[in-house]
Amino acid sequence: MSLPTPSLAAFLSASLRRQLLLAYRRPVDTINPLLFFLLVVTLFPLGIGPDPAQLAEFAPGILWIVALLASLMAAEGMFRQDYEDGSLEQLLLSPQPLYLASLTYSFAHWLVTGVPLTLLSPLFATMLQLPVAALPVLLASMALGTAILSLVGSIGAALTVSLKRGGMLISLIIVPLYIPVLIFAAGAVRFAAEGFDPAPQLLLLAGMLSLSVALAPFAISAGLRISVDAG
Amino acid sequence: MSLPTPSLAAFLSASLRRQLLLAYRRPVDTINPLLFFLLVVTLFPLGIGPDPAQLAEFAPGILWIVALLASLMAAEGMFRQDYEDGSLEQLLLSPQPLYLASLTYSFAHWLVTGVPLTLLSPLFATMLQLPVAALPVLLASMALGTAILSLVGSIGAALTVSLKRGGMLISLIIVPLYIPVLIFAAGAVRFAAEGFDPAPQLLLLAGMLSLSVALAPFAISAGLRISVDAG
Amino acid sequence: MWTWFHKLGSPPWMYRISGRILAILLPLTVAMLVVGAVWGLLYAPMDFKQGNSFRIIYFHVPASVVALAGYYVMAIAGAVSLIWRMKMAEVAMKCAAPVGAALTFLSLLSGAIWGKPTWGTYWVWDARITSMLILFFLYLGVIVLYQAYENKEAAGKACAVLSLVGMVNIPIIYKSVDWWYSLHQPATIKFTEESTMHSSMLQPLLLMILAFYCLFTCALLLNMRSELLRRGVGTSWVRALAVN
Amino acid sequence: MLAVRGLGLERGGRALLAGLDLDISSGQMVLIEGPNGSGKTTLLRSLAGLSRLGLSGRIDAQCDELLYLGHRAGIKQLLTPRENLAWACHSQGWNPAHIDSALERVGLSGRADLFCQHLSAGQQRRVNLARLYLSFDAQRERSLWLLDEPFTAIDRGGVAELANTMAQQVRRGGSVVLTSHQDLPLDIPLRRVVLGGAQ
Amino acid sequence: MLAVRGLGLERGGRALLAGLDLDISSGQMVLIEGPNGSGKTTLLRSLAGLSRLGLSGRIDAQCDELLYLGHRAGIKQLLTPRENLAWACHSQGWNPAHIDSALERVGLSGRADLFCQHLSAGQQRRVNLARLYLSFDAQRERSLWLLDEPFTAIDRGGVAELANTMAQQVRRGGSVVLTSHQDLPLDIPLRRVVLGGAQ
Ligand code: HEM
Ligand SMILES: Nc1ncnc2c1ncn2[C@@H]1O[C@H](COP(=O)(O)OP(=O)(O)OP(=O)(O)O)[C@@H](O)[C@H]1O
Ligand SMILES: Nc1ncnc2c1ncn2[C@@H]1O[C@H](COP(=O)(O)OP(=O)(O)OP(=O)(O)O)[C@@H](O)[C@H]1O
Ligand SMILES: [Mg+2]
Ligand SMILES: [Mg+2]
Repeated sequence: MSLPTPSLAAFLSASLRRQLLLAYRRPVDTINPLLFFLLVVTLFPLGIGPDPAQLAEFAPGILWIVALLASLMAAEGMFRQDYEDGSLEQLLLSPQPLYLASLTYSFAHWLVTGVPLTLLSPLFATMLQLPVAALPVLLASMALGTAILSLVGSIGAALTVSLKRGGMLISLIIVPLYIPVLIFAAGAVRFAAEGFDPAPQLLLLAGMLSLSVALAPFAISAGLRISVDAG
Repeated sequence: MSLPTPSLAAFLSASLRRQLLLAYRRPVDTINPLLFFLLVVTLFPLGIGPDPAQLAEFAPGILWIVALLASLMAAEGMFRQDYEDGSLEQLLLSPQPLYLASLTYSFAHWLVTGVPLTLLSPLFATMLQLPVAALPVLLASMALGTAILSLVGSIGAALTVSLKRGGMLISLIIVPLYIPVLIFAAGAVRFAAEGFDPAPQLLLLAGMLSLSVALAPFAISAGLRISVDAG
Repeated sequence: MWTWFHKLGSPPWMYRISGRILAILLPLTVAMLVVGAVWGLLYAPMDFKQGNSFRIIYFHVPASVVALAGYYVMAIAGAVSLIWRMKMAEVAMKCAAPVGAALTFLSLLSGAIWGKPTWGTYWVWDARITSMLILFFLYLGVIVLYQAYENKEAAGKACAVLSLVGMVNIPIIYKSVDWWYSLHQPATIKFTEESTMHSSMLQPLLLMILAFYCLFTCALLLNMRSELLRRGVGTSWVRALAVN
Repeated sequence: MLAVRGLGLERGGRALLAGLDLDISSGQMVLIEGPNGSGKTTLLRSLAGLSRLGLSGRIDAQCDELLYLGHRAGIKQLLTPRENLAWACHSQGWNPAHIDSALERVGLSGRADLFCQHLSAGQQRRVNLARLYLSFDAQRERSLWLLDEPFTAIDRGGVAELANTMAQQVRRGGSVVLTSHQDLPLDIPLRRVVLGGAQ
Repeated sequence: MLAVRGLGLERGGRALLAGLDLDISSGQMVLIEGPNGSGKTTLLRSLAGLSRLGLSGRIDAQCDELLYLGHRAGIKQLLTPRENLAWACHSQGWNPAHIDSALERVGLSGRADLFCQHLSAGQQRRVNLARLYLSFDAQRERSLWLLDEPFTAIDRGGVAELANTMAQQVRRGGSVVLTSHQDLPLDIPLRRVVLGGAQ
């Protein structure tokens, strides 16, 4: 079946714009992860006691765990709407390459959840007494890490979207895959906080990012095809 | 408009059975909060380091924060299906008292998420090196706390179910209601772990529970009416 | 080559061959397990510092080692089923998951039991322990996803994708966990890593590891046979089996 | 059975309909007509008491039973047709003993124990329509049916059968208010309410 | 344009249809008939290549454009009709300049900038149907339309208009495969494929 492929670039930018527009029309999706982040960061002192020294020591870990959960929650509903209203069917039928289309989904998801998290993380970090010296590294690790999380999260979302109320099954699928990100990212921040050189971990993160940019879309498109077929 | 009310008890038990049956048809929904709990409990040592002494100290806070998140995630989709497939309309139209009907929703939700969490919490607690002495109190606080979370969560779910956009306002309203639960429950466990008497906090929780059992259903039914009307 | 590949894809053939293999392998496995267990539990010398509690190693270590190998078996089967659309590979993948998960659980359990006498606690967050736990999650993910899908054909494909993704990640996960563990030199007792075990302790251990590999194979084949029957209900060859 | 006085509906600042007076006495069948977007669904939903937003005027329903079937099927994908109807019986106080015959009449006896998610579009609608038979068998005085495009996705046989049931309901002294874009194979007097094309 | 050989579909262990041969050459209009649950939707979805599960036999589609409109509307509630169609244009490579006229023809020019969540059932279907006009205006050779109950929730005027468009598409050398439970007001030869009642 041979179909003429219309301008790819135009399609990709349009699809990106569409996702961002939808996110803008539904700000709750953007705000909730931040809100959630804020909430949990405030819960921690309540939960584990307010001693600044302790908080400072665990700030990197806590920040990253919460970031991970936030983007996990955001990932869950990523394709749900498009699946239920049939947009996904139309996407699969369109002559455009699904590989790139699914990449735009992850990218939009990152712009809408990852970037705000990254930008606000210094605020949360100071709430947790993270030394100021570590903030640049925190920002870098957040930017890289959340991008990976978005890509990996999309895989889980694509595989589970057709399951009626598949719900948090996604967490089981992708949290294990998140773990390396958590370890290296939190490690980088900790190193920075303790005055060591975090470059190696950041490089590792960059490597993992490029790996997932290259491979994740295959898994995502496969997952989407299966889901639409099974639905 | 006067309608004959058929046997109320039969209706309530039927409605409860229905919810449990649905949960049973989707075992994932029941397992997921547990797996989520297990996963996140795993994330903490990875984030903040494996030292048992530290973990033991933070165990109460961590356990309760995660329990809160788990039931938060589970609450989110509580009425979604019923709203989208129109069951909610039919419920509002039926001559049965909505107050009690909505109570069954929260109760079923607690049975499906809260109870399993409570029962397994000792396992997670030992993984986090919580002293064995504190386990009974942990169980008690879990049983009480998750019930409150289910009720409060239902309010949020009922108010937000129809919102295709907006809704962050609601999460802002609901989240603060969770915090007291967290403080008292985690406090009780910590007291028990450190050998103090946790009775006061547990009593407070019991009080909060009876209060929400009495009041929450009003908010829930009101929320459901508004949502169906707006939809 | 292709004819062979084709054969491999046909349920009746597979059913017959697996039957033959099991006829030999199953008794062998049992024998090795018994010998290894008796040897290890009764005759191998006692560990000077851990006493008899160390003998659990004869189940713990084999379980741990084979559990990891099991995941690769599953993932590769999944890859084959995706690339060559081969039903048999999908069956293998589906059936490998529970077996591997069981072994992982055995490793966790035996380790935890072992932990009590050695570290005085059931659980510590050691690198190997943690990565084992994560492996357990990876297995669970595949199993639960398969159950969650109504349509088992779709379930197979989805799980194949998932297990592939997992396979790419396992090395990264293990490396990261090791690094994490070395980062916080924890106050806990560490594994006596490159264990200087006396050969009289080592030999039964090696035997048990071999036995567990065979055990995995047997369990996998048995599982596959029942699955093949379940799927083949109503087909001629299954009816033929039912007759005689 | 239903008395509407000076009913006005507005959506998004635009008036969908204004000053509508409507009396539906028992034994009447009312067809609400109008092009897409003329406000049929909105009207039916407000008659059912489901939507009060942007509503002015008065609606008095004097009935022992009010049954509304809307665009949303109102059935659970993870329950079987039988289970779905059992639930309906409990919430409406119908007799569960009639479920089998109802399924029989909508031609789903063969699918009674299949999850609804596996049913075809029309079969799902039919599960929903089975409520009509249950309500009919309940023999309630003054029962009012509000049906929003009941024939959607139903095949010809089904449509005839369904229209026939409505006719019986009307003969028995109940009343039916329905919307439809198809013309119905009916042998009984039909009162038409035409809504202006707000389109 | 479309060649089907020995197509078999099975669902839940039961065969929906078996050994179906079907050749659709350009300029043909094919109506797939059958009672509820006879497998029309499943067939259409597999022709579109959306469902491969439980499928046996071969399907070759030789077309420059394949358009499938199913039970799911495929429009975003939070986008306006215009935005929805703009997206469709990009993904299908149609000319966005034609959007206005398409909206005009489905009678939504007045609603072009309203969120689709506020549209009535029929209006939402119409947004979806506007794709047909866009595809028509794209003037593609060998374009194949697969329409699953396109008349659902559409008022009489809309039905006539729509049928007319299909006729044009066929005259122009495209082809249409559709399912419907209503009889269509068509003046062109219609090929019927009847699926046995798996019900
Ligand atoms: C990748 C997974 C694992 C492998 C390859 C593994 C391997 C081993 C080996 C080779 C030993 C013997 C060390 C010695 O010579 O004493 C050992 C000991 C032990 N393992 Fe594991 N193990 C694994 C997972 C676990 C888990 C999950 C636990 C606990 C839940 C655990 C708990 C123990 C304990 C308590 C000992 C004895 C203490 C010691 O000898 O230091 N292991 N393990
Ligand atoms: N927020 C809003 N702003 C503007 N118009 C609105 C809004 N909400 C609803 N409408 C209009 O109100 C009407 C709703 O009508 P309704 O759904 O009752 O139509 P209907 O007669 O049921 O149509 P159909 O035959 O398609 O079902 C539509 O024309 C819709 O455009
Ligand atoms: N898992 C399953 N088990 C049993 N039967 C199934 C399963 N999945 C689908 N079916 C059957 O397959 C058929 C699906 O048919 P399909 O949706 O194509 O019908 P249709 O011709 O489109 O009907 P309609 O006219 O109502 O749209 C239904 O009869 C349904 O009961
Ligand atoms: Mg309507
Ligand atoms: Mg259909």
